[in-house]
Parts: sequence; C-alpha cells; structure tokens
Amino acid sequence: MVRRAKKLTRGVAVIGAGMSHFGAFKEKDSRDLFVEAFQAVLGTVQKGIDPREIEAIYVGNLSSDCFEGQAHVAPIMAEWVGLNPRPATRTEDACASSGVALREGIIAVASGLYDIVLVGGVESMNKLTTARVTDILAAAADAIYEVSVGATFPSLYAQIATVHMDKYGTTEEQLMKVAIKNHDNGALNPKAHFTSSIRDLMNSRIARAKQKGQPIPSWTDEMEFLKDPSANPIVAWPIKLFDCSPITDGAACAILVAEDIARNFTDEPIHVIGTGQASDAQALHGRKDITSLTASKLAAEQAYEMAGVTPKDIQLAEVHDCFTIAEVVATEDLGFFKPGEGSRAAEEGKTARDGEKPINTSGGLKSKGHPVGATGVGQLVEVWEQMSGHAGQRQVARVNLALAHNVGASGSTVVVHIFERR
Amino acid sequence: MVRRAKKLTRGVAVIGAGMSHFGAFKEKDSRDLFVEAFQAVLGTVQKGIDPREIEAIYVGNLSSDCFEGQAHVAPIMAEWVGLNPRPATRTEDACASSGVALREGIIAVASGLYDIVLVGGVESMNKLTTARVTDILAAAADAIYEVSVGATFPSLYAQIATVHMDKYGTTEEQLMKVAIKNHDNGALNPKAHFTSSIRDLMNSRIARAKQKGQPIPSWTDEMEFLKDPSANPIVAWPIKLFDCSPITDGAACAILVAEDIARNFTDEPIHVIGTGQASDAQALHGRKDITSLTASKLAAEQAYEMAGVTPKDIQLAEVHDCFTIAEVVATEDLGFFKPGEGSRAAEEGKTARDGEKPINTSGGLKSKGHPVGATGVGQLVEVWEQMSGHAGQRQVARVNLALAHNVGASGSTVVVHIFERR
Amino acid sequence: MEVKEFTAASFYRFLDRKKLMGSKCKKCGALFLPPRPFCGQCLENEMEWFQFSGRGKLISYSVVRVGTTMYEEKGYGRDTPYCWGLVQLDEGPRISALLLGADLSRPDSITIGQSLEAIFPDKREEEGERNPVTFRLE
Amino acid sequence: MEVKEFTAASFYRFLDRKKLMGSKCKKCGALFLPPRPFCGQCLENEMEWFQFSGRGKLISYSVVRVGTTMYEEKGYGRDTPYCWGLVQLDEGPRISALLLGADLSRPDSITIGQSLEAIFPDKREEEGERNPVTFRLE
Ligand SMILES: [Zn+2]
Ligand SMILES: [Zn+2]
Repeated sequence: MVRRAKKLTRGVAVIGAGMSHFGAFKEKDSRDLFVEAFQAVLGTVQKGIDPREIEAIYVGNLSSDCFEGQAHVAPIMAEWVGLNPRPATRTEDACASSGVALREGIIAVASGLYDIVLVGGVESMNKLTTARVTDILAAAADAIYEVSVGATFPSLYAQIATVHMDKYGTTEEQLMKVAIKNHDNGALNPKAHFTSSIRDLMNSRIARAKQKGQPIPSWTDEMEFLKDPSANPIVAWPIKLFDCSPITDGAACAILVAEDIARNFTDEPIHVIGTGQASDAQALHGRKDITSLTASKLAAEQAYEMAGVTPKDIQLAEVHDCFTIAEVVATEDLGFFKPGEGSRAAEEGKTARDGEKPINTSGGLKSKGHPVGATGVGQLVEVWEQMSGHAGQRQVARVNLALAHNVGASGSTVVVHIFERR
Repeated sequence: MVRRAKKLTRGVAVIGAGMSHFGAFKEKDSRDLFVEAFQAVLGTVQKGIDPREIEAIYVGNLSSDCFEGQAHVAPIMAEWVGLNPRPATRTEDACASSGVALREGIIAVASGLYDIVLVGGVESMNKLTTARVTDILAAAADAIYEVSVGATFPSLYAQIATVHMDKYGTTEEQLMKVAIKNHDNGALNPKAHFTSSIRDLMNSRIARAKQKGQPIPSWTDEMEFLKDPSANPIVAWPIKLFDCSPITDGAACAILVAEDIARNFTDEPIHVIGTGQASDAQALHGRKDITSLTASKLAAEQAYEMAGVTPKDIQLAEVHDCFTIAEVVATEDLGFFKPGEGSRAAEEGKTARDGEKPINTSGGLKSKGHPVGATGVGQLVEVWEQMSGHAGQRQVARVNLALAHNVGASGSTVVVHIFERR
Repeated sequence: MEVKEFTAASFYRFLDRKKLMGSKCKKCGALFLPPRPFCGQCLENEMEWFQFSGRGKLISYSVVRVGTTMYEEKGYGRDTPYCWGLVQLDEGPRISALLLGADLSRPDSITIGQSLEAIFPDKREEEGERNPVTFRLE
Repeated sequence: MEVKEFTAASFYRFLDRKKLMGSKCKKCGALFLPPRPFCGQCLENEMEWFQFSGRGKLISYSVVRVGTTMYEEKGYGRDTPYCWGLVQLDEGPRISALLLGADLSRPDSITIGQSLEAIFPDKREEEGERNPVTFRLE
C-alpha cells in the first residue's frame, strides 16, 4: 500500500491556552486544579468565548486512579467546569497524556464532528509519599520486565545517559548546564513550580547556614553547588537530584477551533500546522539504540512533513526535559543539533532564551514542573504565551513558528506539534 | 451559537471484529489477551489484511495501572502485535473505555489522518482478590463523595434499582428474567465467560449435591434457584449475585477503514452511521433523576440523528448490562420501550433472541463477561458477527441495523454507536 | 484552619466542625453540595459558602453486604451490612450519605421519601481519614 | 508446570528452573526475549521456545539510590544502592537485568561493553513474587 502524506481534512487553530499554578498543593484535588486552568484559558481568548460553545473535552491524565483513588476523571473535569453533558474523554500515554489529548482534540475538530474543543491535562501527585509516586511512575515503564529488576524513572533515563556519555562524551557538567538554564527561565515564570534560579537557591542556603550559625558552604557558583553531593545527591547514577523534574500538581487547558471560525474569537489564532505521534518498545531493552528516542524522530518527521517546515525554521521549542539528559537527546532527535552535539549546544548557551534555538523558555519540566498528565498542554501554554507576546520577562523576540515535544515514559510514546502564527 | 447537525467529513466502515476468550485467566497479562483478540480480528477480514497497513491503534482500558501495576498500556499492545511504531493511544472512560476507543478511531479516520485504524480494549482483573477489584472499580465513581460513604458498583446500581422499583413497580423477579435471558444467550457463545444457562447451573448444583450425598435443593426452576438466598446471595440490596456481571479478563479488537476503501478488504463492510457520546455528573447525587441515565438518552439522540434512524428501526442491540437493572434502564433510555416498561418487556420475552427487539444476544456483560476496558469493542464483536451472519447458534434473522450502547461507571459517560449493513 | 477554597479539604473540615457546607453562586444563586468553585449553571466563579440545614428526604438507598476494603476494615461485611443512599436536602441539592437508624435485616422497611437528618459523629477515624457524610432516618 | 504459552508466567517459571527462555519465530527465525506469542517481524504466530546462553555484554547501567518500594523493602536504599542495566545477549536480543558484582561506590568503574553472565539465585522471594532477571559482571 502506498504511504499517503498525512493531511487533516480541516485546519485547526488554538484560540487560547492557560494553566493553573504548578507546584505542590496537597489540599487540592485534580478537579480544583482543572477549574483553575479552565478559568485561566477563558481569560486568554482575546474576544472572549461563552464556555457553553465548547462541544467536547479531552483530558490527559496519567494515573489519578493511583494518585488519588479517582478513575474516570474526564466527566468530573467536565462537570466541575460546567461542561456536562459534553463528551469528555481521558487520554493516557504516560507523561505524554495531554500531548495526546491535544492531538485527539485536533483530530476531532478536523473530523468535522466538533468546531470547538477544550483540551487539557491534570495531575495531582503530592498527596502521596515520594516512594509511592516513584512506584506509580515506574508503572509507566514495563512493569513485568523493567520494574521487576528495579527500574525507576530516573534510572531509566540514567541508562540513556550512560550510553550517551560513553558514545559522545557527554559530561555530567554539561547536563548541569541544562538544569541551570531551565531554572533561569523558570525563575521568570510566575506559575512555575520553582521560581528560583539555582544560584538563588544556592545563595539562600548559604544565607540560611549563616543565620543558623552552621558551617558556611564554600560554593562560589552554581556549578560548585551542583557538584557537591550534599547539595545535589545522586538519585540514580549518573542522574542527580537537580537532573530530575519535580513531583508537581497542576493542570493546563487550551481551546481548539476550526480554522474558519478562529477569528470570531481572536485576531491572532495560532495555527496547528503539524502533528505527529509514534510509539516504540515500552522497555528500553526492546530498542536497538538508546542514545536517541526513535519515536521522537518519527513523530517529528510526521509533524515536519505535515507542516512543510524543517528543524531550522523552528524559532522556539518546548521539549520534554523530565531529566536533563532528556532535553539533550530531544534537541538532537528533533533535528536542532546533530546526534551527540546536544550537550555541547546546551553548554554553549545555544538553547538559552537568547541563544540561536531557545528551548524550554517556560522553565521546562525541570523548573516549571511536571504534573505528568498536564505537561503536554502545559507546553502549549508556553508556546501560546510566547507566540502571542504575553510571556513577560521570558519573552523571546517575535515567534512565528514553534514546536512542542511531549514524551511518554522512556520514549514509548512521543507526540510532536508545530504551531504557526500568521 | 446555532447548533450544527453533527456530521463526519468521511464515512467509516468496520471490516472485521474479533475477541479473545472472556473469562478468568490469572496466568495471562493484558498483552497476551490483546494478542489473542488481534489474531481473532485478522481472521475476520474477508479478503485478508496485511497488518502492516494499520496506521494507528486506540486501546480502551480502565485501570491496568491498578489491576496489574502497568500504566501506559497502549504502546505495549502495539508492540506485542507487531504494530510499533504506529501511534498508540489509550482512552479511558471507566467501563466505556473501549466504546470511546471505537469513537476515537472513527473520528480519526474521518479526520483524514488515517485510512486504517485498529481499535480495541483490554482488561485483566483476576490477578487480584474480589475485594481489591471492588475498590478499583469503585474509584470510577466519585472517590471523594461517593466512595467515602461506602459506594461500590453494585450499590450504585442498587440506588437506581430502588428508585425504578419505587416509581415504576419494577420487581426483583423481573430483573431475574434479564439474567436468565442473558445466560441463555451466553450459553451459545463459545467465547463467553459463562457458557451455562442458569438452569444448567442449577442442575449441576443439584447433581453435585446428590453426588456428595448432601441435602438436595428443592429448586424446580431457575426462578426458585434465583430466589434462594443461599444460591443467589445479596450483594447490595436489592442487587444479588446473579444481577451482577462477573469479574472478567479479556480483550477485543476491530478494524476501521475509510468507507471508500472498505471493499478492498471485504464485500460486506459494516458502516458506522451514527456515533454519540455524552457525560453526566459523576456522582448519582449530582443528577436530577436516576431512573434513567441522561447521558444514554443524549448519546442515543446524537447517534440516531446522525444515522437518520429511529429506535424502532434498530433490529438488534448490545446494551450495557453491568447489572440487570442497567439493561432495563438502557432499553428505556434508548427508546426501545417507554420509561418504566423495560422490566415488563424483559419479563414478556420481548428482548429475547426471538423477541421483537433482541438485546444482548452475545450474553451481554452478565454472561459473556465484563472485562471493563474491553467491553465496548466486545459489543461491536457481537454486532459484527450477527450482521455478517457468523453468530452461529445465536444468529438472529438478517440484521441490517444494529446499535451498541456502552456505559462508563454509573452513567457519567455513555457512548452509542449505530451500524448498518447495506 | 483554612476553609477559604471551595475544595473537598474544606468540606470535610467543616464536616468535622459539624457543619454541612456547600457553595452558593453569588450571581445566580445556584447551590452546590458538595461545594464547587465554579458555577455549573451560569459558568461564573463568584461563590460564597452556604450552610445546609441538614434536613432532607430519602431518594434511594442500598444495603451493602460486600463493601469496599475501607468499609470491610471498619467492621462491615456480609453479616454486618451498612446502608448508604441519596438524600435530597430541603434546600434542593442531593448528597450521598451513610444512613443510620434503619433495620438492615429488612431493607424493604426503609421508605423512599422518608425524612432524614444529618448527624455528625465525633471524629474517630484514623488520622488523615475523613468522616463520611452521615444521616439518620427519623 | 504449564509453560506452553509464551507469557510472563512461563518466562518466570523457566527462570526459577534456571533457564533464560525466549521465543523464536518458526517462520523468520526472529528471536524474542522476553518471549512473545506473535512475531513482531513477520507478524506471524508460530513460535517455539528458545533457550538463551545467558552470556552477553553490558549496554548501559545505573546505580540506584532511590528505589521503588519493592526494592526499598528488599533492603536497598540511599546507602545500600543496587545496579540494573541492559544486557545484550550473545544471540542478539537485549534484556533488563539486576546487575551483581560491581563496585557500586564507584559507578564509573563499570565499563560499557563488559561481559556478563546470567545467574539464577535460589528462589527466596515471597510467595507470588518473581525473581528478577539477574546477571553478574565478569
Ligand atoms: Zn451561577
Ligand atoms: Zn517471524
């Protein structure tokens, strides 16, 4: 059978995107976080929208059944934002759950069934202990053959790191630079989980030590801080605490409409010009090479082809940095840098806000936070804010073409979207 | 905003549907069950299909993360049937998870993104104790406000039953007739969980008592058997054991294609002519009336309108009989019988295989089994077999128009599909 | 004690203080029990707390002999059933509640439409557990 | 002992009998470890069991100081780390394995490409638990 070029039968545009605060909110349930994101998205629609016009809702969520004892979250979210009896569907592909919700929303509008769709994601993780969260996240790997030998998410990405280091000479220091850069961005994001740069964190610890009359740490810069195992302990060698994204609660929402009605809602819709999704073996051992995520390459290829653009054209990208090594690999898989050169690019500042290819201006999962089911649509929120010029202190010069890259688990699902401002 | 008539931009047809055996298979994992269903579906495509032509996969699943410690099941299913790196997405709307997977597959083909899609569902529940399964299923209700007061699924449907009895005079005996009818059907379904009629079950217990020299029960017919609390104990009054569907492991698959290529695969495609989905308050207390599921009515209305048919036209229906009362309510909500007359219709045999409106010829969830995530596509398997004349001893006279009705939880999600043989 | 947010955490804190609290939309007057931060009727988010009288009538019920693990651990089971059901408050909204005061050996002695009143057992659950909403048949 | 089906249950039973068993496609010869019932290469379902030698080389690894609850309960933790990694069998397929025999205080003493051999500790897990695939660095 001849492979057809993938094409949507109708154009789809984003008319607004907003998120709850990301952080640790033990007193809130998923539904509360989702309401906060819903109210935020309503506020971003330039000409306003009557929420009753929304025809369906897609909600990404990894595991409220394990985190909160609450399965079947989609209709609850619909109800809590006043959207019953609209169809409400949960999508789950681990940490790509809401990237997939976004994709399903796009497909649904393209199908002609709906003109206006709410897509979102939510996760509430902080009611449990870190140990239980570690277990629940590990279930997104291969429970039978990976979790059994002791796999945790940091240690899965550590496998990728050890091979990347062995093959390309990537260093622990280079990975630290990724964390520093993302915290610098997150410090400018008022809704981020961590709103401090690593230098600020370091300085506040020094100040606290002084205040308490404790021995004053000798760190003179962030790199010394990150190299000190007392400040940055090993989680799963070579992954350290500051290589990991935090355990975050949060929700994010976006509203998609058929392109032909977008200007009823805003003079500056963001057009979805590319979408791609691919799978891979769930277990790392089922893949030929782990210095790269094959599913990232394939999903990106689909999205670039549909959009008719190349990696060079992308002016800003939110990529899935659940661990610092993941950002490095993503920037290679997406074609921004050659294989093995992502770590050096980060070290040289190429991925900084003022670099040639700004990556994770939001702070990324590392600093903005990683409420797993909300992460994919959360990336779109940053793309939306940057493209519509509302990113405040994080604002990059005019962005007309941006990409979002959302990974499920260790790469067995990847979703890539490309957005255009016209 | 003017309400537009919902219409898909491209027609979609089913070219095959198949399922694993339904039952209790503690030695098998979800992936094993899914492979069995996949092999079954390949065997139902009249002119054959190269599985490599399948472009994407949607998998309904309620909670493998709780049942098996395995989240992110979609890419595993894709991998285990050799379909990596195709996009693989899990949908979850409780027991309507694969009804929703079917709907997402339809939408995806209609969108133009894919021409050939695999939809399926899977659940493996029997590795846990009944108590744990009860807990996990209860999580599909409102965990904060229903589970807290002791809600279990039987007791949720018991609420509906007590009100239906109070308002319409529905009796426990009428509900028993539903169970007897569905077991009679399931006894003719070689892949059903229970392949015995209730009379056969009764007789085998009498035979066993004789054999063991125990007191011989005095039951003379199924109704006496079902009225005996030692044979049919109360689970959540007025719901008894034989009002409940079993805890089942199983998987089901179907292949959807764009209508214009359907005849490459079969001379007798089944056309999807209507799809509807609606939500409702998750908690029963959030609804005005519980003698009916509003979401069933709304989803059916959408599907009938899209299909341009009326309830009278439907020749066969698979409806969501997780409990006997659910079947009664469904046959009313779908417009087959007037409100309050569903129980009498069942009693009078109108829903039997040879009745005016055959309901659950497969045996239904009650007897065929209810592997929750697989149930929706499992219903399509029966529709497929009946419409293509392969239902064996269960075969109803030529079926040209059939309906499948899949409920999530106590009715906070409902999906309805209408199929036509032309 | 933080009860500003219209969350489950606030609802259950009020319950411990023997108050059955929902939310009321300042715009359209719609009542929500349990409380919600966002009005499902007019889709606005200006809510205030509203205390329910705790008086209502029975809408539906079930006598449960196979309960959840949590309820089995509380001592309920096949021979020691519990009853829960839906209660319509005098003010309109409905809520799910554990129902006390019925003869559970004769479930059909319970009458739909019967009057009920909220009761507030003294906190005796494990730390971190929440007391269920509880009503007594009159 | 039922080992006919190409399932995880069969795989772990074989492992208890000190055999590292995968499946082999009778049509195209593709090897699968862990075993699969359906060939991912030629999409056929004629499989037979295939015993792996248990010899291989190290592809990647990690020394874990914050483990899952299951591993913490086995006594591993921040000061008593464990190591797992990917092993490429001599026959081609890769598998995830718990790795013994390394100096975990010096993770960089472990060398990618190192030879490994499967070991089969005597069953000492709780009833119902499965022994993990385990390899020893040589
Ligand atoms: Zn209002
Ligand atoms: Zn083969």
